[in-house]
Amino acid sequence: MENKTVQILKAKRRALWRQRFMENWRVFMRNPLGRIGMSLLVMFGLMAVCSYIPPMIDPMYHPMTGVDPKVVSSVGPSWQHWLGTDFMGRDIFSQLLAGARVAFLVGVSAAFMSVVLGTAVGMTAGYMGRFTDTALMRLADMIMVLPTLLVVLMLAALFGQLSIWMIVLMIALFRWPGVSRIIRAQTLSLKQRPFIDAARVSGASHLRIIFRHIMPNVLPLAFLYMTFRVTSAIVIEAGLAFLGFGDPGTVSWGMMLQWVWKTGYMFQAPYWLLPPGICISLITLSFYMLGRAMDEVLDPRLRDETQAG
Amino acid sequence: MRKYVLKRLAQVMVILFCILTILFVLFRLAPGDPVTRMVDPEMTPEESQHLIEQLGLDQPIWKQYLIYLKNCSTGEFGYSIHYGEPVAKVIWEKLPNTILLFTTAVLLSAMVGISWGKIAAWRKGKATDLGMTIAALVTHTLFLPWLALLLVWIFAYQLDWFPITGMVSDEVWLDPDAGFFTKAADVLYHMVLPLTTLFLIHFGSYLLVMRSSMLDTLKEDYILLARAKGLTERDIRNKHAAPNAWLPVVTSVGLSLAFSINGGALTETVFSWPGIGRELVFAVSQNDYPLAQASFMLISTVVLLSNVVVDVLYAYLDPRIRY
Amino acid sequence: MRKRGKLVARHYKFACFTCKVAAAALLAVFLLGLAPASQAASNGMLKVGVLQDPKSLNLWLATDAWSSRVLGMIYQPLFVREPKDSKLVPWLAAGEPVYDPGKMTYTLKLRAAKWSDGTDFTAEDVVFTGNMIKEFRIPRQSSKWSFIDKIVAVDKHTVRFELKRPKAIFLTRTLVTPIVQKKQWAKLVAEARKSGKPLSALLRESADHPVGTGPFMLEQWKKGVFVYMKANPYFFGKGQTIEGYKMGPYIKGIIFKVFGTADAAVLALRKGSIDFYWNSIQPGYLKQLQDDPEVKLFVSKKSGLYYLGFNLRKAPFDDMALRQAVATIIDKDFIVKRILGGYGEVLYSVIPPGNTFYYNPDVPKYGHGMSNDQRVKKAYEILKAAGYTWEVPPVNAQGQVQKAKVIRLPDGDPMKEFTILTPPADYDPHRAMSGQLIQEWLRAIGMPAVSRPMAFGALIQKVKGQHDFDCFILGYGKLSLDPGYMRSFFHSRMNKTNGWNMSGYESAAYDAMATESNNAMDPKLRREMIMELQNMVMTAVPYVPLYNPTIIEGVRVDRFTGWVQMLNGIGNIWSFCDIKPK
Amino acid sequence: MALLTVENLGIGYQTAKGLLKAVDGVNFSLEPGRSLGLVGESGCGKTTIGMALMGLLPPNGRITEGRIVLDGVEISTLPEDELRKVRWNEVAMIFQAAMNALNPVKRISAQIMEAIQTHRPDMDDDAALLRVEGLFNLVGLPLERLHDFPHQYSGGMKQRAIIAMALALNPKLVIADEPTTALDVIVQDQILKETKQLQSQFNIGIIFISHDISIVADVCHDIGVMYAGQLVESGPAEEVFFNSQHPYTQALVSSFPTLAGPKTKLAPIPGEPPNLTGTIPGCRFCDRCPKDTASCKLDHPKWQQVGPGHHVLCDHC
Repeated sequence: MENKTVQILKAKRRALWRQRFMENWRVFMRNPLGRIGMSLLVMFGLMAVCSYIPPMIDPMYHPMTGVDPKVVSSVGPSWQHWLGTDFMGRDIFSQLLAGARVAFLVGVSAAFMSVVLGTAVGMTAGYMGRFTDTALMRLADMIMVLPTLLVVLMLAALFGQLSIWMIVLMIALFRWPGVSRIIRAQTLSLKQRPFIDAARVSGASHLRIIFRHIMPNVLPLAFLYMTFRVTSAIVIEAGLAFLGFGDPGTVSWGMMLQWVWKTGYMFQAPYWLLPPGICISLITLSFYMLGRAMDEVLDPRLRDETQAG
Repeated sequence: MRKYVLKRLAQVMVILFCILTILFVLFRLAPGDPVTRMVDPEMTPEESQHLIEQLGLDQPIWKQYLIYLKNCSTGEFGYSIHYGEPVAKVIWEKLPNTILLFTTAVLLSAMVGISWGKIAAWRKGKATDLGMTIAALVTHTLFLPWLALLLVWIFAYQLDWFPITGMVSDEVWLDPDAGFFTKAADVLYHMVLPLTTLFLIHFGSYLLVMRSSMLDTLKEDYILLARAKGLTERDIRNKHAAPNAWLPVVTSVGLSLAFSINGGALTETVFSWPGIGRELVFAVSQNDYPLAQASFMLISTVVLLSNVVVDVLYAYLDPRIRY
Repeated sequence: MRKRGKLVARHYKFACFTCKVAAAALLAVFLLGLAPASQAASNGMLKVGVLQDPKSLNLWLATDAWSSRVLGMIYQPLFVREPKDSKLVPWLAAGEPVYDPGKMTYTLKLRAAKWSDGTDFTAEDVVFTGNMIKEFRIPRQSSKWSFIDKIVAVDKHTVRFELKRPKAIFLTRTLVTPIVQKKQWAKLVAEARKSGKPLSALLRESADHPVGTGPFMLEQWKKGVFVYMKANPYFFGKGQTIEGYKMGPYIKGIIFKVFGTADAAVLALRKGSIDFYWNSIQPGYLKQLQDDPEVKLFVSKKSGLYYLGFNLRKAPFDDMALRQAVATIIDKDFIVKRILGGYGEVLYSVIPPGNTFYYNPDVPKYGHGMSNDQRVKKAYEILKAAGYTWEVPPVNAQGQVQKAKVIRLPDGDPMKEFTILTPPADYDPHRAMSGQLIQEWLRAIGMPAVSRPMAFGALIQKVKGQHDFDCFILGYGKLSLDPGYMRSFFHSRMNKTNGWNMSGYESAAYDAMATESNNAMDPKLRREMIMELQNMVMTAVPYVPLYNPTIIEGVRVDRFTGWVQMLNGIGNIWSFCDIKPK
Repeated sequence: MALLTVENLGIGYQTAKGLLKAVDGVNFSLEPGRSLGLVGESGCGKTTIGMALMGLLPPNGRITEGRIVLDGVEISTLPEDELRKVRWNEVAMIFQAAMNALNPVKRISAQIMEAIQTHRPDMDDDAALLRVEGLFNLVGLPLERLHDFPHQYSGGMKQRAIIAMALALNPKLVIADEPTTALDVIVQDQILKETKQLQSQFNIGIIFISHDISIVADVCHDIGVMYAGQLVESGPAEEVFFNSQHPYTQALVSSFPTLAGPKTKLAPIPGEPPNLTGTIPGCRFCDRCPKDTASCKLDHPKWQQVGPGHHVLCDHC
């Protein structure tokens, strides 16, 4: 009997949740920025998925090691090579597809890690207060003002070539302070709310309060910040690769730009110079648009404004 | 106010000390031994041993740390492996170039971004607003090195309007008749493309921040009061809305400075602009560790100090804040 | 509301106006900038494009290619290599050294040259240079002088070297050391001696006004922009004929323009703002340069050696069969064709073919002229004969090549994953890419190879300092023409921390012959021994020589003529002494 | 001649859900030197009327019908340029949230001088400053605080500064929109007294907008009670307050404690005002009205005179 009540309650909550989600989704999709960003991302997602196809058709299309035996230097677009080949006869289109995969991998994983870290630090600082708060926020201030690209460059100088996962880790390690500040502010305001007091009075442990009461309320915000972190992670990785400190075993868009720049084909192979740059810029733009659209979903103040205007 | 500035400067010192210590620790933790990083790898064993002793790399760690701190505090970062000159000398030569390019770019893009953001907010929802917002979004998210390459390809290679790289041309500097203005003009001429790159990337973010801040401000009561007072729309916008909308922009300039510095290094590298960012990239690729470390420290110091400046500026602009 | 629109329009117009003013200002600046450029069309000045500044003007510190480009015009050695056969010919020396086998002394006559400050070049300068190198143990130089007991100035233009033991590199390495002026350096040396760390003090002397005997002297250096050199009126060669070249210089001076990036330099060459781009041009630029009638390309051989090295100290690379199999499986033609864009030659010996006198064309050539399948089959045969087994062999029962899986060593253990260390792609894309390719080829026969680019310093430390590696790809861009390195690279005495024998190859027979060859004063005898040494190395394959790139250099044909092509390109002292304005 | 005449005023806001009629068919007039209090719940349209009088409706709002005549000039059709000259010069405003009505980054003196100099371009800085000093004396602000920034003032001082600003150009009409809401009772009382005094001193017409009928009754000569965009009862202050006829006014009176009046139980008004988009056929208050009859829902109520100058919009009074 009781069980049933619980089930009904749960079902109700789920229904409510679904309704809220659908409403948010509607708001999101009503926003032109959200729509454009989303469709661009779907396109890049498709590219990433399709990147597994070319090497299966022919090892010649492997982005890193496949070369066209008939081509010895960069040639323009043709039927075999839709975007031409690079300096040693590798297919640029396959590289572009593989680059999408790397961009998603780097962007999403670095953003996820930095947001998890930032949320954890922000919640801890906000909830614990006092010395912990001061110490963590001073640390955040310190890391925040460091130019991440140059920091990673510096580490590359010390540790030699960094693998792609090291790069992801480094980006995550140096991009969390922004998130943690926001989350801390949010936590601080949540802490003042009566339901936290109520939970504390009823004997909930700190961990329980953090995980059951505070976290669900800060997660949407954290999620929003993730989209912005994705863009910065992608841009930093691309910048690093462009400067020649990327993971040489990975074909990323930044790496492609570095090749076209360093091998001297820059002035005569627009088919090679343009696509990777357009892709990086577009994927950044789409995540950025997504973030702004989500901003509106999460901040009803902005939503009303768009309705009226 | 003075107390606040002093406090902030003390914080900067502490942060710099932390960074220095972390660099020192990392330097020891990194694979390979520190000596390799300080000594030219292509020497014969006897030669390099000789050099190690002479450079004092055979001391115990704690002593090395003390020496290191002492050197850093006096701005003596040792000798560049590549140039064989004191690192400080190498870097001081590049610093003005970076400051010239970077400050001009930041100021220019802030000025244009802010004034356009003002207009965009004022004309919210109109074609002007839409056009400006889209332009800002697009240029802001362009991949900087690619934009730089593109500008080089179009304006330097195809159209041949501007030099591809560098900061001055030898013709001008070897010409005995060239006066100060000719030389300045030459530098400006070389600066056009890198400046355009940085400008395009940055003005968008200022525009967007200013626009949203301005929209917030326009909802305030004092705007209504100003209108009720019978002020012209232009005065309302420029004398009442803008000075308030400015404030968040100033904060965002400070916070985005670190990010802009990344772009600065990339721009300098693509355009061979002889600045610190390029020197850092170069030092890293040459394994010139002392040089890389010092460039990094200098950049960090500049960023930290600029943040202090921004905070002080904020206090100056906002009378509500007094330290 | 309508009014507001109007007002904004006015403001917008103001913004537009501001933009127009800015654009006009930029245009004005642009015109101003252009004016002096067209005006200062230099006359009789050779403009040379380089990528970087000299790192220093201190001769003993400036070991990089960019510094030596500038300093090579100033500081001159006693002997230089002539263009045709790369033989050593007297330069500051007046003739061949006279050897006294009994006393082990060389006596050398010097030319009556002058320093660029007008003072005489004398035997004292030579003595001073040699003693300084020995005293301070100057890096890279001291090993060439350490076997010399005493240097004596017999008279003003005669110098006598007293050797501790016979040494073949005396003629080939010692005598090509640049000579510095006693007058200028004596002060610096005295200062350096006073400090606690004489060598570093000496290396840190800025020496910004070098005095030399060469055809050009430094006039002005604006860092990051140009180095301006004027013809040296006291140059000893002026008007004389050396090796059939009537010496100039016929040009007023050289301006080295620093570009920073290759694209800028190549464009400058095409636009005519430089006459010569003194660096090897990447294949990507060649097409546009070939189409340009104003530009002429020189393709020259280089004395370079790029190779894959094994760590013979550990399994499985202690097995000669395995090394031979690896040498077989590597498609060197592919590397040269694809990665070097065809601009290079395949190497089969550790001495490049360009070194015609010492090169041995008859060493074992692994995988020479084979197709990919043949290569796999051959490597498979070698490995199978040595006792290696596979889960899935690279060649199936029908003799067809297939993807191999899990190779087992003769003792039955599966081969562990191993790494091929390469320099990072930004340092040298060719080696990094070669590493990638070799990794793939090795995987085709089941070897679990991983190519890992690593910062150059760390790589050297691991390979040379700690001997903690499996394989590596390194190389020498300008390998000395004297084969003295055959001993340093493979002699067991050099198999030590920071020693040159990085692979750890040890063979008593090799050691004996290598030492003997280095002490052999008879070139013919030495040549025979070097031939045999190459054979021994290529049988044991501690190194797999990969390729030797060619140098492609571009000059403009409209203003100057008379470039002298030799090994390592047209950027050589002969060219600069010989080119004439059109 | 009346200083201000509002005839059949209708104001609508364009929203996503259609035209929202915030003000519908409002008539009133104001003689010089008199004061009229507009009372009602938030959202009843009283602030909208205030804004319309200044010509400051937000971009999506417009006057749909009727007219506003100020001193013989119809300001509802005046072009923006002319309107700007009218603002502050003839109609000044004391704002609802005085705390936020002052620009935080400008000095008080500068803000008042700006108001003066905008309309008196020939006045130099010294003269303007002199005028501001006079105003400070008038409203009882210490002169040494002349050049302070708003955040350095207390709430009451800010309000006084706003009043000083409103008086700067000797306007004929001042619209005071909830001028004392954010202040504590004592300061509120002080300021109201002073306002009253200033009004009679300078013979200014005041439109006093408030949700608190007791304050309005205390300060103003006349009261207009608004409900859902309509004026529902109007008349002399004491008439309306002590002899209220409209059920809404009665409810309003009894929902505020009065210091002077008899002790009664405070009665909250149940229910909410109707949605103002679309047309409402009958009486707008009928859903919450205790006297509600069937006919109320169907027909528009008519104005009835219930006393000297006291009118009420209700069929049952």
